[in-house]
Amino acid sequence: MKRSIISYRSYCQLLRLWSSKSARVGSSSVCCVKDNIVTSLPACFQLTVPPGRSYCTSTENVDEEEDVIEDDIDDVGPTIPVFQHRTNLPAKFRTQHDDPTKFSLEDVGLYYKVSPEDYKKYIQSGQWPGYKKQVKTFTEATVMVRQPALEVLDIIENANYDYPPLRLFFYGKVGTGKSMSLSHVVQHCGHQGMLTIHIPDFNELIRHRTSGVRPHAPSEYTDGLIDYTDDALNWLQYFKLQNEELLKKLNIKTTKEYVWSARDSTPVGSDILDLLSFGLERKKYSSDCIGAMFREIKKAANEKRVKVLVAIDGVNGLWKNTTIKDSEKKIINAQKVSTIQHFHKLFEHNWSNGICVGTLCPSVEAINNTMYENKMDVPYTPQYLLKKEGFDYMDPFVPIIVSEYNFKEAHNCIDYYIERKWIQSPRSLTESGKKEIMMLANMNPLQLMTISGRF
Amino acid sequence: MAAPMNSRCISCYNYSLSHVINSAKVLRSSSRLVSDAASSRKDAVIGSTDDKDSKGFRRYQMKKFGDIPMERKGSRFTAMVKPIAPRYTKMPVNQDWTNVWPTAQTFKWSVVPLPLKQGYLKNKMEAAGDGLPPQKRGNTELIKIPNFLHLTPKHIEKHCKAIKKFCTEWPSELDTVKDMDYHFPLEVITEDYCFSSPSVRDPRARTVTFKFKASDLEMDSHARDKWQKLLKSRDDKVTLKADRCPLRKQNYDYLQYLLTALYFESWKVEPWEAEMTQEDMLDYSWDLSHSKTNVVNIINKYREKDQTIEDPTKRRLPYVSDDVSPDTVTSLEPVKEYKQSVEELNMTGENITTINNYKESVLKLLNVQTKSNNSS
Amino acid sequence: MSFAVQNYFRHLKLANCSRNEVRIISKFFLHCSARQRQNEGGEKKPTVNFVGPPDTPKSIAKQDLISRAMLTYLERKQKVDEFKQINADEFDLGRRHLANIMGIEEDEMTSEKIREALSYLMPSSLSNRKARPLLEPPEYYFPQNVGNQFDVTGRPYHFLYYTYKANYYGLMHDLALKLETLKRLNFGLSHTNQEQGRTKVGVEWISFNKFVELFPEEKVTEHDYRRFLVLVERIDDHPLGQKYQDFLDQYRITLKPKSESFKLIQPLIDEDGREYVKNSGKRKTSEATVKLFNHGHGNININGKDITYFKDIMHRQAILAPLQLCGVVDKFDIEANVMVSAGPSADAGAIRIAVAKSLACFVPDDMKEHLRIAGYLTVDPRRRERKKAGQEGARMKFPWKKR
Amino acid sequence: MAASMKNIFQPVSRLLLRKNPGLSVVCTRGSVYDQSYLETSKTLEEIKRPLAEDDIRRFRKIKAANTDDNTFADSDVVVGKLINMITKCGRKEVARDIVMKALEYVKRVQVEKYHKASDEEKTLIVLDPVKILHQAIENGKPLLITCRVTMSGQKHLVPIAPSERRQNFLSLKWLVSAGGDKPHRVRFHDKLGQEILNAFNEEGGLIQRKQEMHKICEAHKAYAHLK
Repeated sequence: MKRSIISYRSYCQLLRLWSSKSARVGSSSVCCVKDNIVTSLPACFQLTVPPGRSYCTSTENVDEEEDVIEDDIDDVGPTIPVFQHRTNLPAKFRTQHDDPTKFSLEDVGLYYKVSPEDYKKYIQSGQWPGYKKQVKTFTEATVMVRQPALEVLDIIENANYDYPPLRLFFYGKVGTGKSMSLSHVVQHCGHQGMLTIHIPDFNELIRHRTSGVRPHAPSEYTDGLIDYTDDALNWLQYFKLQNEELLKKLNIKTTKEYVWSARDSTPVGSDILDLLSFGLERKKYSSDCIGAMFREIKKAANEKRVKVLVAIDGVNGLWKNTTIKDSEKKIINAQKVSTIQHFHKLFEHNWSNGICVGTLCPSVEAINNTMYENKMDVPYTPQYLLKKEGFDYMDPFVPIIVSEYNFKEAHNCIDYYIERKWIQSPRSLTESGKKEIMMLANMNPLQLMTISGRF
Repeated sequence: MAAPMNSRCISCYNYSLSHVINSAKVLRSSSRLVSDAASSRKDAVIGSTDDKDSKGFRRYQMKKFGDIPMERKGSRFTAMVKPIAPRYTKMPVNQDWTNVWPTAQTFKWSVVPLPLKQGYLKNKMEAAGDGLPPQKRGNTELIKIPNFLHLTPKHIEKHCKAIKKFCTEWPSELDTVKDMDYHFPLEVITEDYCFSSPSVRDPRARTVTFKFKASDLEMDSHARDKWQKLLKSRDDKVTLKADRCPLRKQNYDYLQYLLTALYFESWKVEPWEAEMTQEDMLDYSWDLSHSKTNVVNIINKYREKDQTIEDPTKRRLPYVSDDVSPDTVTSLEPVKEYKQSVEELNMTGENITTINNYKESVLKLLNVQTKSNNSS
Repeated sequence: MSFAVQNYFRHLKLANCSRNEVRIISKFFLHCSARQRQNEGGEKKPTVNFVGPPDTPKSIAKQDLISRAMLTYLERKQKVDEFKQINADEFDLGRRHLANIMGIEEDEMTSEKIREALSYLMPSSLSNRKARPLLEPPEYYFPQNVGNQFDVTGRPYHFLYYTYKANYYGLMHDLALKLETLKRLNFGLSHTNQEQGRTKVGVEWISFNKFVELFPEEKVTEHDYRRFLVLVERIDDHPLGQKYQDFLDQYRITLKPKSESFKLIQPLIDEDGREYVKNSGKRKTSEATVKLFNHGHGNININGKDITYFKDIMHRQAILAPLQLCGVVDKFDIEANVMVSAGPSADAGAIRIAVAKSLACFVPDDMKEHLRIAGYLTVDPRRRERKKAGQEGARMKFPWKKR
Repeated sequence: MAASMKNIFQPVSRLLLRKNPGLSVVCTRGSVYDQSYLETSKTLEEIKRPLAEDDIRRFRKIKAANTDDNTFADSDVVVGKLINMITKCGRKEVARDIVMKALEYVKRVQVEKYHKASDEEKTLIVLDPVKILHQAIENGKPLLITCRVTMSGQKHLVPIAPSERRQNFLSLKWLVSAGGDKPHRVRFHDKLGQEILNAFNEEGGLIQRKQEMHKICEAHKAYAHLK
């Protein structure tokens, strides 16, 4: 096993903060590199090792469940917040406030509550179905503040917007929270007054649904492209949901006359919202409407009227083959789809006052891929997912890893589930029971969510 | 040699094979016949003294009518052929075994003077017959075993004595394998076959093999690349083998020619090689890659913007002073770092270290501002 | 002549005589020299004998007589002895030859050296050592001398001699008598203390192999052993069985607690100074080796992957189960290497047994017992059952169709 | 006698069985374990309870634990039984998945109800799905069942009191069959979860089935004396 120190600054800064708070936590976090497989060894695992050969003779008695919770605290270390069952102290796995724009590194690993409107606007789409069920069951939407999201937000806040947009991509194993981090970023930027162009799930755009064939037609604007009007329409609705208020405020006017057909046209100087509503009304033109809108938004951004966030979940899907076939029964590449082509153009360097964030998603790669039975087996590294074409186009970009929970985060997660009465088995409420769940789930957020359902 | 062997074989089969006690009888009777005594442990003397001439050779005697026993019982011939005692019964204990068994051969029960047995009976109580393990005579199991009766310590001593006169002293300069490789980088392997069939030729003898390391040849990066392409192998260890020609000498000459041709061919630069792209290369080369054009483009884009800012300290890319072209871009320090990280990413594969190096280099290349950057 | 007498002679291999001849032989015994008798006097008596040799014959005339069967027996024995002597001579000569071949002094050619030399000269690769070439003195492979089992009148000493399993049937006869005695004693008594004779805990009847060893000269089958068991069980279960417990105890063994038989491995120290125990495990055709590190943090490495090597939670639970039972899930590191994989369940089973065996070296005794009782320390011997000819599968039959 | 015999015996020959009809030895076909092996102790309580001096488990070999035998917090005997009953064609992983999802469904419903309830109601809501399942099985146990008895050539349904084992079996069986009774689009695990919840609340397919059985017994009570 080869060990190397993770070199990026912010993580070290985070750790410094962390270690200053707790004397017993080890001074450095190490990353284990095992044959290209990245697993982070959480800092909290560097606890002091008891001297001599230690037998762990846990007193696992089901009757004493409630007492054990507090007894075992010494085992773990003083800094790890333990949910206190009987006392009325505020739970330590929640943030002090719920404002998404004001989180610092100290809030890493803590949950914040998302208001129902924000949940609908920014978080809901693109998450795993299990998360949506969880929100329904828990009757509240919460998101954990995590370090990768904060790292991206740090770059976004301090970026110089006079220059062509930066490209920041989350990458990581399946279920580690890439989409969630992206949603967090989108919510943050939405609150900061940025225009958000957000694709919550790229799978939707390239995967053929089992129920019914998607209506498609050759594009009228560009030869050789194909319109998927339903996708475009859905996305326009989502865009309207996220940005309607902002667009009303900005009052962006079109700079060019768009002639859709002999009868329909959008004159110069009409509001961009009109363009949007036209796309929504006339399904046939919704795809072209997106292109027109992006053109206007880019122009407005260049004029520094608005900052733009482009957030695409599953950027590697831009070059994927879709599961859809054209009239000649040939598989269509995503590049041939006009809507996707419009998003593709947002990554060009010909505009400024914007920033591009995305995730590199193994589950998008798993579509149509016969090499891997399970999408958990698909490699998650950026170059593999982007392939040569994508890497050549996107390079240089900033890859940001989203790893599994560290000990603190996993502990908070389980404590949160216990508080929400999701974990019920009496033995799982003990400290050793919690560790067992963590071990089984390998501290993977998605697996923690699914496995905790059994306990 | 063949005739006596055969006669002995016939005599063997005339033994009654059924019962051990019978065989023991035969043994005793045979010893009586040749007046040898295994029990007396003396050298065997064949025949009586009358049968020999003055020099001690056996005299040939015609069989007389009277030799055939008068009272014939059963078949006419059975009485005439008398079993000859196996050879081992006549062996002295202090004989030279290396002469008896000089080379490798299959087990012969009549020659090996050991009372071997092989095969076991599952249940001694139940076993048919005497309940004893099968003897060496006619025991095919013993024949199946590849024996080492020709390689006893005495044999080895004899062999060593015989070949010692052909040996010379090992040069002290070639003590280690490293030295050997250094002084003799090319290894030529041929094989000689020696056996006693009517033909003295073996088709395998003409095969010639060259073994050497490609790194021992003097080549630049281009030549090495071409060498690898010609050989279709990236291994340092190269093995060339030829067995097409009928003679070893011809094969050897051919391999010498082949090696020379390969070497000089890889040094040649053909005009079409200038058109090679990234895909044609065996190794990743950043200079040919799309990544380089990307970087040149983006630096120029940033520079356009930078030129509008008068204060040089506030410029995004302070390390760029002039417009960059694909030729000059590598001279910039962050670009060098970036190039290295991308090459590493492609050559050693993706892992946490290479990805993080890439990330760091991109942050430096684009001079991305963060909170920690600003504060420091 | 009675049928019984005729039968008796058939055993003496004289059955092909005519009836008249038999009668004559039975009437006239042959004389035998006193010298021969002296020789026979030195012979060994049967090793196991429930019924001792009969009393000295009453009449002197009978003493001098010996049956014809005895005579043939003696003749045969003489032949065998002679043959044995020849073999011994041959062996000695062969030994000296071998010494010459191998270039060793004759005196140094001990039996060990002979074996060594033979394994060099004739290296047989047969897996069964008994089937390999043999160069041993005749005592090694000759059947044991059965010895004289007849008295001078030609009658066998043992009353069950002609059953071929005299000692076994002697024992069975004894047991049966004991049971009959118990039955007689019990006659008319109420069955109140039925439970007294129950088998004790921690005690077992001797195994079949041990039982066979009691009768070295006889061929005792498994079937015989079962019949023995039935009989002893009956005596043991009898309300008055207590009476013969001492006798039965000869055929019992006391079981040791299984916890004592567990082999502990001393932990090793690796380069980083960590304590570990290495063990291997098998399940189905999977094979795995596991290094279990003490003072760990719950890190798991299976063929270079973490616990996600197993997709199914059940398999993850399986490899952690021994640790979980002892409550030390995060106190040990597992480094497993699955050499041969036969599917996730088999892999998990192979790792689990290796982990459990290693863990038992670290935990106190009571936890070791927990691991054993939970079945984690037992190697799973189950294998795929073979398909049978004329059937669909191992058990499933082809669908039955009338026509 | 039979008990001790069982421990010693290898599979018994037919000959012996015929001669000693009193022996009640189960002839296990092709088991790799000889009969001296004991079953494993499954639950944590059973394992951790101190062994008595003469406990047979001290002296005997123990069978190897199955792959799904463990003492994690989610292991439960009744759940294991339910999984085994749902398993078809040896695909236990599918059955396990179904049962886990069904229990998760139960928990989801209960937890959601809990969070929406007022403080007083909260204390009354049972959240642990395993407890709910246990109660549901308890509720579904029939008190009387029928068995067929042939009397003078006529078959009669005779009500009898079932054993505990039989009660458990029937309750589980009816629960599974009630779960299978569903429209095409509904997933089995969801329906099973619903049935568990229903039976917990004394309604639904399982309880109906039990009551039907009781009715049949009531109708045939005239034959109760037959057995």
